[in-house]
Amino acid sequence: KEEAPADAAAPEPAKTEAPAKAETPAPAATDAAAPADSSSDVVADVNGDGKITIGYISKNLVDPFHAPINAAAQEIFDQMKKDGKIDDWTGVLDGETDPNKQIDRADECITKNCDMVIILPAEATASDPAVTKMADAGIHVIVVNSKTDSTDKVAVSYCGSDDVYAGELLAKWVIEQVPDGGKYAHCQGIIGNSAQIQRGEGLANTMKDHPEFESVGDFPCDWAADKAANVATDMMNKYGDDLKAIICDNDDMSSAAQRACNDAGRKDIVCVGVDGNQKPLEMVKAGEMGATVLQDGVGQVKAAVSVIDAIIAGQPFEKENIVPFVLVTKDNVDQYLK
Amino acid sequence: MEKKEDYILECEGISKAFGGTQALSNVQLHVRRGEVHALLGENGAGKSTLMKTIIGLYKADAGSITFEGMPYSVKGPVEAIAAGISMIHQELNPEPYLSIAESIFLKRENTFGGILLNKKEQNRRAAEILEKFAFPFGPKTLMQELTLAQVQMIEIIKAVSCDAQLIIMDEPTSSLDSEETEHLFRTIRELKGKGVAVIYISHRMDEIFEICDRVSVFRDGTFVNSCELADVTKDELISMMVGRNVANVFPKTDCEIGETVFKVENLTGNGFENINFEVHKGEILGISGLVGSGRSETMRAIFGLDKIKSGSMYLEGRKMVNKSPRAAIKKGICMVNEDRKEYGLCLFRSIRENISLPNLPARQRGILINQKREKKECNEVAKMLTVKAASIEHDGFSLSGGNQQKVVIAKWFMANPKVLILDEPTRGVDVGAKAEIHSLMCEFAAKGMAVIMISSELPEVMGMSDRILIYHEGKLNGEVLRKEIISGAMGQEKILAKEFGGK
Amino acid sequence: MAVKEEKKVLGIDRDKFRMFMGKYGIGVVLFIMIIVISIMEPAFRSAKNFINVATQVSINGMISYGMCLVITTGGIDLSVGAQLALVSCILGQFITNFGVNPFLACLIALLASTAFGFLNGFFVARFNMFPFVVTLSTQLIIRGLAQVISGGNAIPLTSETFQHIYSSKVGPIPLPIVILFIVTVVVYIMLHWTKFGRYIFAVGGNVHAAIASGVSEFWTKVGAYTISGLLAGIAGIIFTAKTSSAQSNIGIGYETDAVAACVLGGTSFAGGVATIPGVVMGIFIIGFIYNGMNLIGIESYYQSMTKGAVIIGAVLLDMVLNRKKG
Amino acid sequence: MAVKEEKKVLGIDRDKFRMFMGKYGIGVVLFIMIIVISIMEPAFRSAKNFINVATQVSINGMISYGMCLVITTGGIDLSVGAQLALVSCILGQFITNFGVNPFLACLIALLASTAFGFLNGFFVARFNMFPFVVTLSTQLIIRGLAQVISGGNAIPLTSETFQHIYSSKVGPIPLPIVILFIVTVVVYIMLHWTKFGRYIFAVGGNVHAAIASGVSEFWTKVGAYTISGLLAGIAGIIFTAKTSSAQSNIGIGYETDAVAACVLGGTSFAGGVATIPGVVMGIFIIGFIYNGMNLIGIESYYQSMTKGAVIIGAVLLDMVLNRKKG
Ligand SMILES: Nc1ncnc2c1ncn2[C@@H]1O[C@H](COP(=O)(O)OP(=O)(O)OP(=O)(O)O)[C@@H](O)[C@H]1O
Ligand SMILES: Nc1ncnc2c1ncn2[C@@H]1O[C@H](COP(=O)(O)OP(=O)(O)OP(=O)(O)O)[C@@H](O)[C@H]1O
Ligand SMILES: [Mg+2]
Ligand SMILES: [Mg+2]
Repeated sequence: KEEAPADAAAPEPAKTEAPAKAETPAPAATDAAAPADSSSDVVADVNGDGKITIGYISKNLVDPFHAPINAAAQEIFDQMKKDGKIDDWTGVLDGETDPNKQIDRADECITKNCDMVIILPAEATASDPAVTKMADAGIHVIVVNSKTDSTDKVAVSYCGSDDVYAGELLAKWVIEQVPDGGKYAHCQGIIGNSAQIQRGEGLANTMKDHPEFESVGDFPCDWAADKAANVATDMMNKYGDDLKAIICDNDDMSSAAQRACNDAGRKDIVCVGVDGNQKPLEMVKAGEMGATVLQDGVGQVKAAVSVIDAIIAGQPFEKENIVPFVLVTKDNVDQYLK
Repeated sequence: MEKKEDYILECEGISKAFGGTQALSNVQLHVRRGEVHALLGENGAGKSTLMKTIIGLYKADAGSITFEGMPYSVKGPVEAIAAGISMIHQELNPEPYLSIAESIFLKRENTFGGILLNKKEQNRRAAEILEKFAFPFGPKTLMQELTLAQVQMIEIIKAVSCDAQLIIMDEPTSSLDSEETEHLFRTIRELKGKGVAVIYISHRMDEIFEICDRVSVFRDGTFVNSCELADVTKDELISMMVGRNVANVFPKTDCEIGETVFKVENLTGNGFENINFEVHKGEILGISGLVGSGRSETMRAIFGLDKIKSGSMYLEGRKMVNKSPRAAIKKGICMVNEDRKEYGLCLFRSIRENISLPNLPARQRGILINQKREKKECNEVAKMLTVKAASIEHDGFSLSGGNQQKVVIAKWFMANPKVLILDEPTRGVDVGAKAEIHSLMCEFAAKGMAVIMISSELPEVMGMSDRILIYHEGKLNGEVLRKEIISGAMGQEKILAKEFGGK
Repeated sequence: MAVKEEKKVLGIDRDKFRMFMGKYGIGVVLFIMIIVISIMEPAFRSAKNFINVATQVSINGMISYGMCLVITTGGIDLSVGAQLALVSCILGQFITNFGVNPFLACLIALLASTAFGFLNGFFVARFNMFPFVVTLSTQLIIRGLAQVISGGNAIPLTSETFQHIYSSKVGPIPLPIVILFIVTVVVYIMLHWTKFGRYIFAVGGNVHAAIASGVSEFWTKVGAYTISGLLAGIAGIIFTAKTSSAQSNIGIGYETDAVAACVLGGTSFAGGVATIPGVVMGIFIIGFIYNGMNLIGIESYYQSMTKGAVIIGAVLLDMVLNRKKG
Repeated sequence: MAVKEEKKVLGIDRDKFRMFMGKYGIGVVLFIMIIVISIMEPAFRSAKNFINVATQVSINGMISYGMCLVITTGGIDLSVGAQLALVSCILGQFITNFGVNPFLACLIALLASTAFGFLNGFFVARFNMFPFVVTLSTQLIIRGLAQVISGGNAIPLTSETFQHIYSSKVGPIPLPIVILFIVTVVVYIMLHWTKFGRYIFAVGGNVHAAIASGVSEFWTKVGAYTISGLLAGIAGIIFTAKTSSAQSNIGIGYETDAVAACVLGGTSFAGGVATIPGVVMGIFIIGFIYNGMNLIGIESYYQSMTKGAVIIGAVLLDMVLNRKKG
């Protein structure tokens, strides 16, 4: 547990130059395929049935953050199948944000004789059996987006980012925007979810060194935008001008909260969240919101695909591809807006 | 007074209130061993309430009960049955998805070692009992397949098979025909021979005099009197019950019979075949027959509740089809269903809403209901039919059975139809109310309505009808005119014979 | 007959009392709640906060009225949450991607949600299927459709006109409150002052008796579900205007808050019993639970428990106050 | 009487036919499903995949049996999903943080879930409250408790012994299947061959008749809800062993799959009608829906729609096959 923030600190310097690099995240990942830490003895056709089958276990199909990732995977693998690079793939399997269902989907990947499987875990611990199960069956598991507990041990590669670090970014943005400090509220995702826990952890870790900031409470909003908007109006009522910021576990919530603040004539309240969905990006562009923390999901899955490419080609690849979070402000928003 | 030991059951000073309704106040009931004790009273007099108190479904507010000379208090029916009291309930309560055997032995299952059910043995036992009662279905038949009368028979069989010392029968014959009633009476006499006491509740005076030894009378939740039946006349009993004299239970008035209002030709459907009849303005057409002879089915089909296979109907000379009750009501055909609970009332809505339900379209102002007018008219109708309730804003649930029936009739009274079909209109209704309902029927007829009345009570059909149609196994088996009855040419026996298929 | 007269007087008194409690028993709960939260948190008392809560509850309010009609017919509508998502995605697709006029888009969205409401009613009434099963299935189908329409993406709604549906004001009153008020009045009149309302009560109270009284079970049920669909559609529009983002994962579990509001408001699951004033109070109780918890600052891990306890406690209290099945 | 005798013969025949269809009508649906998926996807046919599906459905299976008992009494248990979370968090706390023996911890967890099941039954039966409302509230309370116990964190369960509950095998058969099988047999006997089962049918079929016959409504309902709690607890243990992690956000919405399995299996929402063999088929239909859709690779956005359509379609087909209310 204690290493988490330390780990998170590592990519941080890399992150500062991220805005520049991030325009072409996928090539960046392939670039990284050359160096030291690679293992070229990995065989692509694990089960020796003469076919290469790829599995893809999504986190879910409904979250706007995951939709583009799934869409990208769909496109890439359909293309690879057409090109004959792979023989088959499972299609996007629905993990329903449920570790139990993800383990079931892992079973099915094994049933379908998959050689390599990309998985976007719903939970750090609870989804771990899905990863270990497939690894035990000899499948090359590539974990994307967030790590499970034994990812480092059994997965062939990890392509993703660190949610604790995202939480820190949120805090830092607020600290930067409100130098005098003040009161802030925290809108949580569904309680118990890894992303919720880790982002909250990063936020708390950073804020604890800033006594000028006072938390008025953590509010369970279940990732739902309108609940965050309600919290925003409630808190403006209670604290008035003392309320300086609303920090949200995702930016569906932060954009709705910011809207509520703006509508109430409180543009000064800093609302910020994680993901980089289209709505918040547009708000940043329009100057209605200061920033959002973008997680480059598509970049992550593209990095995973390049790992698969490398395995098929028998080339070495990177065991860990950290695709950093990017703080998107008015300055760099154009790169990410569709 | 008799010695205490004579009594198997003694209830003293029982009081019971529901919310603000005092259902029973300081009543008493003494039943001797081996006697059939009639309990009489108007609708809502508190008969069922006292019985439910005895078997532990209700808890009395005051009073004491002694059973077999011992103070008696039970928490519920199980303990009552264990103590030796079983009951046939007034409101028929089938367990739709249990088989007959399961239903009879509910809570008294045959088991292996007290845990696993012994279905075979239970079915065997049930078959035995059913055979004894000449019941036409096997033990595995589901209760929902049975007709109302058959369900009632099962209830009787169930209560009798408990080996109880006291059996309470709350209107057991309300849906039985004469044959089945006779069967029940044979059973009661058998039980009596074994020293079993029976409390017998019924609104049918003739039955009371036929089967009972003694009678207790309740009025408005109070005890009126208790005496040997041999010592009283029917009229005395009625005046005890009602607190006044009911001059005539069948106040049939003759009114002018006009042109044909409604006619059916070769009507065939589920349960009836080739039915032909017509009914005229101002006429009361009685329909008689055994239970299950297809009378209700015919009327349900005419009213649009069931499907018609073939045949045609004419209203005022014009051919018509009723796909639903809605269509029938629009054209002026209304029906009071025999199953009051199921087809009569919305129990949790007010009396006012129940009465006005089919009559709303005519009581609107624009798209809104004219509530003032609705209230006024419903109040008038309710008063006219002497519905016994504190106010028409009360739920139907809080009414006694007879009063519920009046509410159902009230809604059709308000609708003022051309043809009014009444299926067992006085089932479970006390004498006073019965007389009132009967005079209402005459009023309807006098207003020019054509009234069709189904009844399983022969005296009622004979006393009220201008003409009687007799059903036998789904077909018409004869027609009797009022003048034949009055002249004595057609007696009860002859009609009965026709019901059984004779000529 | 003297006894009867006496009872009548007494009866009417009791009647009035029972009607008062039946309608306003939950009002006592609401009142206690307001007092308690006011004492614990002064910010709660401001007019601004009440307007705030009224705005917040407008979404759940719409859904609850529809739910109330449906429950009163003896059913339930579990598809309302998914309807929000469908409406949202239709709006996003038409306004942002096709550039359709917002009002036209709203009309199209309402048409869709109403159509699905109709479908619910049709299955329930025509095939006599259990409402729980039908609306559970249509919930999945409707949400699936929303996903297909949006491709799972969030579509930003930048149209100012459209956003104004949530943020503009009539005098000092935000538009959602005005809409909620109008809908409340309309639904009140519909349920308590029209034929259709009576038929809903009758069908819910005893469907056979209703049929035998000439009420069309089919049209009454279809009507209730269709209205529920329409109101869910309106709620979806307000929701989308509020978050100004169209996505398919919104509204999950919203049916439960609506059910809770109905039940708190004295709507009987057995069907046939409901009052709109009761539901209004239920809606506000739910609103105050959230608002109060946020303002008082109840620790997030305890919020779920608090909500559950308040609901069951309020229903129990209401039952004790007027001794009915809750 | 001649007519009646005839009917008797006919009646029994019709009876047998109806019982056959009632029990196996859904079997036809299941059969068609297996055939269709087999044709579309060869991998589906393997014994391994069937064992796989049976293991997968063990969790929903447990919950469904409890749900079936509760629905048969005329109720519903919406708290089962939250029970999973509670059990999981208790296990995590006791095994990982307090180092308690896994078996003891399981016992404690089962006790807790059973106690909450009892509580549900108590509120429903004692206060005559609507099951939907009671279990909706306890759902919130139970999940809240899970959040408090876990502090909102995920607790890893590293105990090998404990993990074996899911992963160990009896011969070639995974333990969850064995547990599912045992529970199926026990529940089957309980519902169809014991007095208690009979009382469940009686109370669900017509509670007044049951009471008049001396059946205790209270203990029958309390019994059903308590068993539902216990079975949800077992499901929670399997779930936790499967994911080897304890957290409070699991099991959300699991009640719907259980309800779907029950309904597909011919359990009537009106109460009083259910068969365990039917529910077994319902459980497998739900399992095959997930397994089949993923094996066939139905386009992701159409999965939700497919699931909804299959449920409503299967219920309709079953109704047509044996003409009953679905
Ligand atoms: N559960 C109840 N709740 C409220 N009031 C009730 C209840 N049961 C009975 N009553 C009232 O108690 C009174 C007595 O009713 P009861 O059913 O005992 O009458 P009864 O003599 O059996 O009449 P009937 O001949 O119509 O069956 C009636 O006024 C009735 O409205
Ligand atoms: N639901 C049913 N299922 C099967 N048979 C039925 C059903 N209902 C009635 N029947 C049969 O239809 C025939 C006609 O019954 P119906 O109820 O019309 O008789 P009835 O003359 O009106 O007697 P009652 O005095 O009971 O009203 C009977 O043989 C009966 O067994
Ligand atoms: Mg009675
Ligand atoms: Mg009849």
